[in-house]
Amino acid sequence: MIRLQAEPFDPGALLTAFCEGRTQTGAVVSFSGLARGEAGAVTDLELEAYPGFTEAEIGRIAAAAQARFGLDDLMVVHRIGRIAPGETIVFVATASAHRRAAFEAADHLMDYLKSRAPFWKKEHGPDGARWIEPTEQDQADAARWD
Amino acid sequence: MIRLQAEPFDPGALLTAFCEGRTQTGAVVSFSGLARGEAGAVTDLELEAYPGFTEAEIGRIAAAAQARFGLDDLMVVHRIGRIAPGETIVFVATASAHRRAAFEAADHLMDYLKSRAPFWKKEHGPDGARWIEPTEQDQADAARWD
Amino acid sequence: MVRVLLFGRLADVAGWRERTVDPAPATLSALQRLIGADDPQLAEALAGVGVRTAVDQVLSRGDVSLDAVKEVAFMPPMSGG
Amino acid sequence: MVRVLLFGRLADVAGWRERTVDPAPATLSALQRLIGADDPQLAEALAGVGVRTAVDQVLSRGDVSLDAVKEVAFMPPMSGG
Repeated sequence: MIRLQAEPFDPGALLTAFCEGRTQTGAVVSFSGLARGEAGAVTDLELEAYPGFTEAEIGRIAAAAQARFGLDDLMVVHRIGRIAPGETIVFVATASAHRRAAFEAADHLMDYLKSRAPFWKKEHGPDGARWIEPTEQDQADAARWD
Repeated sequence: MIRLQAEPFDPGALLTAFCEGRTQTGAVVSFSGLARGEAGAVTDLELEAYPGFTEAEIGRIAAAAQARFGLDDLMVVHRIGRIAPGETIVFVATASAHRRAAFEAADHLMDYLKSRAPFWKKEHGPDGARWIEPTEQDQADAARWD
Repeated sequence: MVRVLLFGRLADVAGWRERTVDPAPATLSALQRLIGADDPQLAEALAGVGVRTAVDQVLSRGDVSLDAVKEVAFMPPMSGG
Repeated sequence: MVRVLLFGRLADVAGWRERTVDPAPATLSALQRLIGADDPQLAEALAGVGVRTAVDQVLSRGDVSLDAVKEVAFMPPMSGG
């Protein structure tokens, strides 16, 4: 399941749903990316997507990851719009028979979402707003899987 | 928090509690290990611990992981006793400012729990029961962190 | 006629996010020149490192024909998660 | 007096999980010989690869004195998760 949504969500509720009824899956890894307040320097985040294209692009990387890591299933839920500190920006879950594949696939999906998925992120704070671009570390992280 | 418990638990409810109120944590990784039915070959698992010693040993590795990976927090909940297919055997969550540390710490804790924590695991099936010992892969996984 | 979309800081620089260009120029490069013609800051931003284009929601590399194309998006470096 | 605990397949092999040995032998190795004396299968299992011991809930390596020790555990290879 791949979903963009403007409303806040609880990563635990998504994990509950994702684990339910699995009797042949051995390992479920989840990643929850939370908006950091940076001790007051960030009042909120603004996430922009390209509706339709963003879901399709994530769908392509998800299908490739499912095949590459032999996943049973995966889930990606990503917030768009205004996000307050402490709220979840992104939730990724992966399910596989064994743990290594589930860890690697979640790690891989997050590296992709950080620097290659069609999202644009703006930080708002008391000193104004700035667009966040992927860091060199983000680029290097994503390149590990090329 | 480190806890052994005989009662089934919902990994999602633990993740909800673990994420709550975090405004300075950027990344939460969770691992849920589910009992596999192996297409009917396993009817249930039996997990034995050494009460007191097991929690203390996990506490030692958890404290070391918290320092090594610079974690904000971590949680380990492990079932003991009889476990049916689809039920969660173990839940690990790690919280840190950035995602790499949270992923590595969860991966590390699971490698440790699989082959070095004081648990003994028996599979019950239609053909009888057998004790599960760590595989060579499990040993190699744990040795990555030595 | 082609719909042009700007995302992220490109939209902030331009002061618009969506615009219709009619008639559509023959190529992507011609469209880029056209929308930057009266806005040097946007022209510079569009030529910036890491700006990518999607033509009818397919990532494009280099110049392409806009024949029968409905939508072109200009996208600055991406960052989600 | 020392309490002896067996875990996992060691308990299955022995047919017991907990036992009191009184008086306590002087050393861990003497205790191991004593509990295996009338049970060759247990003696073999205790000598198996990967069997570890905890003395008063502290992992021990090699032989140690059991002076003032209350509890000794024999543990086969561990596997959780």
